[in-house]
Amino acid sequence: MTPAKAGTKAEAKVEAKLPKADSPIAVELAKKQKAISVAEFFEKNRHMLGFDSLPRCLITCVKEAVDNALDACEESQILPDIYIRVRKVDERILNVVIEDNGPGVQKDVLPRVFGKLLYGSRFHAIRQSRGQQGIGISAAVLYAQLTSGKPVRITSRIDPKLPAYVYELKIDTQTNEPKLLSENYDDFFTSRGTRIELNMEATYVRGRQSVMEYLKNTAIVNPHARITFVDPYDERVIFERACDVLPKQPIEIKPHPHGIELGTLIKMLQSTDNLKLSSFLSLSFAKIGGHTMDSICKEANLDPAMAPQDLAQDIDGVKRLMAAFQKIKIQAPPKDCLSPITGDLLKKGLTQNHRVDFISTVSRPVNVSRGNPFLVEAAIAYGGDIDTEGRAEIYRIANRVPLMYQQGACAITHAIERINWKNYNMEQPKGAKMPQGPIMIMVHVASTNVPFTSESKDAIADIPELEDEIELAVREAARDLGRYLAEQKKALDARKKIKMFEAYTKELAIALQDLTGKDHAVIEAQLRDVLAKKFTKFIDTDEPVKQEAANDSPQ
Amino acid sequence: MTPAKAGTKAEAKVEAKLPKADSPIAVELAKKQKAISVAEFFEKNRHMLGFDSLPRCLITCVKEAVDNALDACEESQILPDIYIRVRKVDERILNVVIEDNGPGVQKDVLPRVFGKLLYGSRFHAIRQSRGQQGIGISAAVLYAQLTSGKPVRITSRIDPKLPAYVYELKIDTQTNEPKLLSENYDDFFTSRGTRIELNMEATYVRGRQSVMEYLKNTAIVNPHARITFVDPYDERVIFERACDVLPKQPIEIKPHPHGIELGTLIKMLQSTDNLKLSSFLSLSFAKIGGHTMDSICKEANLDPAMAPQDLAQDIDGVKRLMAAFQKIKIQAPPKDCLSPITGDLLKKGLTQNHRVDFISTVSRPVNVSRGNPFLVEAAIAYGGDIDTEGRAEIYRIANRVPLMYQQGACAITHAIERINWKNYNMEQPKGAKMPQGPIMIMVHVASTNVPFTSESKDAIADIPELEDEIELAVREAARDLGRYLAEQKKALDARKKIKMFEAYTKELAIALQDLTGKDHAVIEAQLRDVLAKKFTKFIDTDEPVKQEAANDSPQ
Amino acid sequence: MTARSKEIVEKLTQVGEDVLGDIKAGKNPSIDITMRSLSNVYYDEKSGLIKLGDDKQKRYYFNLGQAKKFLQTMLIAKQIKILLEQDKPALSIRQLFYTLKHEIPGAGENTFDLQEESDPIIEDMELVTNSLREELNLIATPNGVLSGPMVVEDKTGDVLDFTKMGSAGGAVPPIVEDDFFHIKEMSADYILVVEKYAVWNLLNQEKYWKKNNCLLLTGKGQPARAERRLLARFGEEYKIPIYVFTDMDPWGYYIYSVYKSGSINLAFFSEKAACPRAKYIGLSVKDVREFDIPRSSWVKLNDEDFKRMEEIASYDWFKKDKWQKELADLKKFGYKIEQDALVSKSIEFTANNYLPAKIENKDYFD
Amino acid sequence: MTARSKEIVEKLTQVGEDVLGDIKAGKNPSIDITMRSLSNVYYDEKSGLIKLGDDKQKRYYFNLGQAKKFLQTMLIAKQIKILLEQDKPALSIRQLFYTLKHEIPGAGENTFDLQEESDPIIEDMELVTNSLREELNLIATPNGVLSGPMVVEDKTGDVLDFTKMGSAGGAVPPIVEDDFFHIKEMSADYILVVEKYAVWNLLNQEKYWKKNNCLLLTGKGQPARAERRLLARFGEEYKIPIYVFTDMDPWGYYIYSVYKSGSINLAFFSEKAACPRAKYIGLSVKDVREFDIPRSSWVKLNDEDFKRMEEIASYDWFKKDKWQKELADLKKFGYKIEQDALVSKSIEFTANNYLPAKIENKDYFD
Repeated sequence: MTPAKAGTKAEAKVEAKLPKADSPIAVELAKKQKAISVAEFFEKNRHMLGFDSLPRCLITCVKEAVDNALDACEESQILPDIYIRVRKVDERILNVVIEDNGPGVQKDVLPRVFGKLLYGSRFHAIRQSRGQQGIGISAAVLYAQLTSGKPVRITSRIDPKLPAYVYELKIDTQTNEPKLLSENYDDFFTSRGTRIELNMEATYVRGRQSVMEYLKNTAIVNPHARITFVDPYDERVIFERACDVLPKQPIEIKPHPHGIELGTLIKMLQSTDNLKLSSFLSLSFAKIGGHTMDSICKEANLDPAMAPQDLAQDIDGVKRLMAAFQKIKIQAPPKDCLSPITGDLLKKGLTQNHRVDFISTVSRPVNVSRGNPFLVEAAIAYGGDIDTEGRAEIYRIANRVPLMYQQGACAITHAIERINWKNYNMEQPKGAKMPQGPIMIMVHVASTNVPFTSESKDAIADIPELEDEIELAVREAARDLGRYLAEQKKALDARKKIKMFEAYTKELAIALQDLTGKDHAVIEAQLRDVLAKKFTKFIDTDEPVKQEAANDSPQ
Repeated sequence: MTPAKAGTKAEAKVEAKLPKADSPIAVELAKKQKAISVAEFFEKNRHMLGFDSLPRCLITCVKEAVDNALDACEESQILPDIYIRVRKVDERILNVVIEDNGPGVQKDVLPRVFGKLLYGSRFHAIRQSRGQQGIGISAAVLYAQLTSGKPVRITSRIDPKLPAYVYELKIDTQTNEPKLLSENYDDFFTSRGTRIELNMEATYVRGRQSVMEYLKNTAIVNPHARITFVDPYDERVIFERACDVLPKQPIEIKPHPHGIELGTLIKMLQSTDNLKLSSFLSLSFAKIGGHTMDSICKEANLDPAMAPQDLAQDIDGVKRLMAAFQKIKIQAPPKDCLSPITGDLLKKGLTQNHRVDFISTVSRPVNVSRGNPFLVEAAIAYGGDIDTEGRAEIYRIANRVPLMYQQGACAITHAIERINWKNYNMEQPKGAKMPQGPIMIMVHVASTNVPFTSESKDAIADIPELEDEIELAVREAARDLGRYLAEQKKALDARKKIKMFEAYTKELAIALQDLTGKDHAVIEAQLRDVLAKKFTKFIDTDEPVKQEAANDSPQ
Repeated sequence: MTARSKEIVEKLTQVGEDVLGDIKAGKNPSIDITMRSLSNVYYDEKSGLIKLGDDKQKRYYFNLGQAKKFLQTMLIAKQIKILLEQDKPALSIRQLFYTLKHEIPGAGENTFDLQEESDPIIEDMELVTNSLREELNLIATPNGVLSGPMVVEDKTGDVLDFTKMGSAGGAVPPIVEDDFFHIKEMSADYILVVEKYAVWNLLNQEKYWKKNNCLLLTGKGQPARAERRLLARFGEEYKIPIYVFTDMDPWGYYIYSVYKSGSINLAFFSEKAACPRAKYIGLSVKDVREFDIPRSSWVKLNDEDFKRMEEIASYDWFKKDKWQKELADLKKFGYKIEQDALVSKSIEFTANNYLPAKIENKDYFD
Repeated sequence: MTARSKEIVEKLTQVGEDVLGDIKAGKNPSIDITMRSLSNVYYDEKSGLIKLGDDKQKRYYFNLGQAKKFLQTMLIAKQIKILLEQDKPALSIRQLFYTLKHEIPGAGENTFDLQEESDPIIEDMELVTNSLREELNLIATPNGVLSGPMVVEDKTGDVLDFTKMGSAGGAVPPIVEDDFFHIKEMSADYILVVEKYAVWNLLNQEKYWKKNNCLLLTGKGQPARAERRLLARFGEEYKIPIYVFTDMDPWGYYIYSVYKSGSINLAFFSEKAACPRAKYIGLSVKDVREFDIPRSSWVKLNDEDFKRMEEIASYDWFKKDKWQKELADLKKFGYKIEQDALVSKSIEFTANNYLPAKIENKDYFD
């Protein structure tokens, strides 16, 4: 075996036949090397995708399908109408159906959409969406076939004028490619939309971490969607729309210079079609206009006319460019790549599901973290039918998707825990991290790339700039709550005080009669008079009064 | 567009040109669908692989390279000798070198081993190894090129008689394939082994979560390895071998019937070359002999002579087979697919690094969880130079790799916390989850597939059968510790007691003289005599004495 | 040394001799100790007293758990013997503790470290010698004062006339045995024991004892040994009614029961220090309605009160119907009332209305 | 009603009149209250007394934080006035609280809920009328006993001879003003105040007061008002030495200082209830060596003790060199010793050795 020529730049080429040399170990070892399909990888590591406990497998499956349905409807400007049904097949297996009125999936791509991991339309788009990685629904298919042995059945109709197709398919894990088992028409299928039916090992439960809770919260943060759920006991719950207007469609944007990484930048420089650095900068990034571009090049000491490919060879130059990105003031990325729920709709969604005495919502401006635009919305509701006893109810939402697990590991929780709720007139027992009382805190993080702690998307990672924004949003809403609570208390106090002073005055007049022999009725009338004429003000105002010093002597 | 023929079983085929029909939405959407490379996926989600905080990125990189080096050496029966050097390039970038005396990597596969994710030799093998998924070292390469913009440099020599090659390579993330930038000889490279050099954004720290701590613990659980570390201040630490014998090489085994999943079983039935179910069962699984096979077929009501492919079509039959796997008693999987450290070497490794007063080690028998054999080893050390003040030091090891992060989320920690340490004569303050005092608890979990909570491999998931085994192992070691502590205390007590009784007797004799007028010297002599003749025994034994009841009256 | 003292000294010497006997016989030296745990305390319905049973336990020297206590027992026995023989003045039990506390040479520890170690052994010695602590020449601090028609000759030779004790009343001495506190004359029609000093003082200022020809005693809350022993003597020696007047709460009720029947932890002392004839005159729940005690004087029963009521209701000496009813009534009522609170009716109400009405209507129980 | 009572009633009436004046003038009704916070307490080196300064504060009615307290003040003022006018017997401050505790109609709350609310207002009234609480006909429970060569005519007309009070000694009455407790004869050579009853009792049994012709007084620990006021009277009326004998610990030292200079929280009471002539006779750290007090009687000072020592060392009335040295010595020594512990030397040691030696050698300080 001879080495390739020194110094040449060569593509690696795996040779099929290995030469038998006198270095048996490495050669033997090399024979075992092979590529692993991503489907095999996730089949083995399905807990990473949220398929671990049996109740959770059901929630994850419903969640992935509903996320896809909502994304597809919104992209197609359709008001979503989603139907979910869960039935028991036997002690072990549940049958799950999720049907939407979305655009349907084109015949040619359908098998890969459902039957291939890491296949999707949103991975490279810088824009807020629920699904992103092209893993979710295929992972559900993978899990279903692994535990039930059965293929999944997909029905889809992309136009009322066209027939509805029914496919039965599996994933070939060795190749990560779909395997169609059957293909058919369904004449009874609704006018347009997609239906997926899976059999899987799973358990249906109720309570805090359940399909029902997930759907309820999904309805709150997607007030434009109607969601119908039929549970295994054939009970039907409909979460009605709170509004008939679709959220503004998020626009795909270019990457923002803040937080872009060196390797990514080099890759972009290498692969661009632009001939000059100046046009590369203006055309490849969001918010780099002519003036900004000039400032950046000057700061980085780079010639705007140089070829991007040349710069890619000069690591030091690229580093200077990176530094200039940070130093030169660049506008925040456009907000329209994100789709906030907005305060009004958050209010509507919440009050559709809860009777509350007070509600405050906050939408923070768009911010950037690691080159990804994000924004935070918060809502605080108080009183009404919210549980008075326990600690605060926290609802965590990421790109309009409720997060159900690992509350303790989430940046939203941590940000809320940073706050001293006593400052906002809430009760917070010593040592408790959360306020107590009938309070509900909902936080929505929208981002082109939400930084989850793991692929099962349970918790948002503690990125400082994100946690800070969450804290700001919650604090802003909490300030409203604090004012509301203070006013409530003040009004109550003033009523009490007036009543109290009347009673005191009667009692005082009698004491003064005992002390001086003057008639108490006369004294009382005089006291009332003085009070009315000169001293009512202090009852209303909380004017701090110079207190008599307490008898604070020791011993 | 017409649908494919109903009922046909067809492979999905993605057509390049999409027909322009009158269902624009789905067709438009379909155009955007595309496959995502796994490298792109992990580039975006690198925190999932342990590349999040800057100190951690360094540890992860060193860890992946050292794991690979140890695995390769052991597979090749070479006593490992590993050299790690970390240097500062500038404020942001560290240069990291890891060099071993292993078998080297064969020229043809080398680019993919380092430059392609999900490429490796151990994914399908059922056998204990450190690396498994073919992700680790490639992820380090990915991270290095992303943050430094530079390729990595790999040097490898597979035989003293052959030259050493030096490659500079990057990963093409769009294709998940390696891209060679240069290829060269290195005439000065050591006789055999691999050297990897990376530049990456990272931070060098000391303390509980540091490269030094990781290497120290690695040396303890790999007593056959010599590890040399040169830190950025040019200080050199050598962890010497505690033994010169390589651990027994784990043998690759077939899957065990316990815990195999339905989907996997169907896949195996479909793809087997065996013509009969009987031979399929005997040849595809560990521990299914003729007798066991008969019992399984009888229990499942299946004909041993039937074709496996036919059974694959009959889901109910497969389910019955699954049930029979659980019902019929099958031997535990062979132990030799696992490589325990063994008690002796664990002791040697620990005492090489710590001076201790007591040490106890336990190796539990092999057990099975979800079809994967696993075993648990535990060591408890006490006294010596272990910190007396704080709570117990916990060392968590998975397949001979120390776990550095997320101690609180790990099954090892949880199992230790289940134990009431007072039962083993340790102090454990009320409410504390861990014992207090100079105690060190090390737990090694070896498995053909360690169930981590995430791909960053920080913590072992709470699988009940695994947690139970860990608890049993720790308890077993703790019992030895408890006995040791009790004996220490007893010996000390007996010495004290004898001295005390002598003093008491003098005092008592004088009191009795005051009470009776008899000479105290005579009384003392008599008392000593009675004690010596009849009552010395109770001083040594902890014989429970019927205690006088305490005056426990209320009020 | 009095005859009684000699008797006690002999008993103590015998304890030592018995131990020497064990030693000579090569046995494990031991003494018999009467158990004072709850299991050996019982309520003797016939006598109306809380008594100590006969359960005994051996305390051994050659026993790891008992050796020190055995040594301490001998130390206390010999010390009491010496103090009596030498006719020393009476000491407090803390002072006795100090006379014995010293380092045991070579043991690196003291004979006694805390008074909690010597106190129970003093009780053991009271039982071993069948005597009162006061007869062992050990005293507790008395707190009580009394006034009324009684003349006493003190051991000092002083003659004390309790009708002439001024506004302070006469103090109860630490030892009230006949040798020390010899009652020469006593002409009261009844004895009234009042829980609190403030109420006693009010009644004393109004010369209640003179107007009603009674003895008026207070122990200032929970009575000390001397007040209990004194009331026990009155109960035995004079056949006149004895009334106890306390707060209407479980703590007040219990104070009554201590005067009347003794206490659990001093069960061995009950026979000599309880007064089974004592009757409970008030405050009682039905008084609230009958005397129209104003709402503002009621104080909500707290958790601790309720817990204590439960406990008291379970004691044998509170098992009588009247007491179970009283406790049930109190629980239902939900408020406690202090005897001080009667001044909210009028300052003279206690002396002029409440007590006369209760006594005249025989409105008391036991 | 005595002349003194009339004087007080007039002052209280004036308080009411002043308030009426404010009302008529359309002003916010107020009264001037002397502050009793630490900032208005000072040590007057000349007189050796802890005194209250002249800082006053207005208490207003039309003020949210003060309205209730103002009302309570008027209630207490009128109640004291009524009690004095009607010549009622003296009440305890808890009883006074109960005479006033009632619901304010329409307010849904009581005039007073806790005695902690009425007690400081009683102190306000003592200051407003420049009188002792006892002159307002309010008493605290006394605890002390005394014996020695003194004859007293009580308000009741009883004549009390404190050499003839038996083993109990004579009880200190709640009010020791001359009208109530008129000292007819007093021939002691000195007065010895003893912290603890057990020590007093031992000395009394040994007739220490007779052998040494002294008055022997104990307040049973921290003295109550009556014992302090009585010692103050002795200090003023008889020019004989006064010695205070306490435990050797910061608590004992402080008891001495209370007898001698008064206390911070009753600073307004000091002038009438402190005895600046009192000297500290012991236990003192140098006694440990001089009298060879055995090691086993030493008790380790704990954290609380050290903290209290720091506090005491910072008080102005402990600033004298002798006291700073004593405190420093104690800190260095590290152990406290109780006066009871002297029995470990011998039972008679206190009476026959310690006290005589200290007095003969003038081994005391102040």
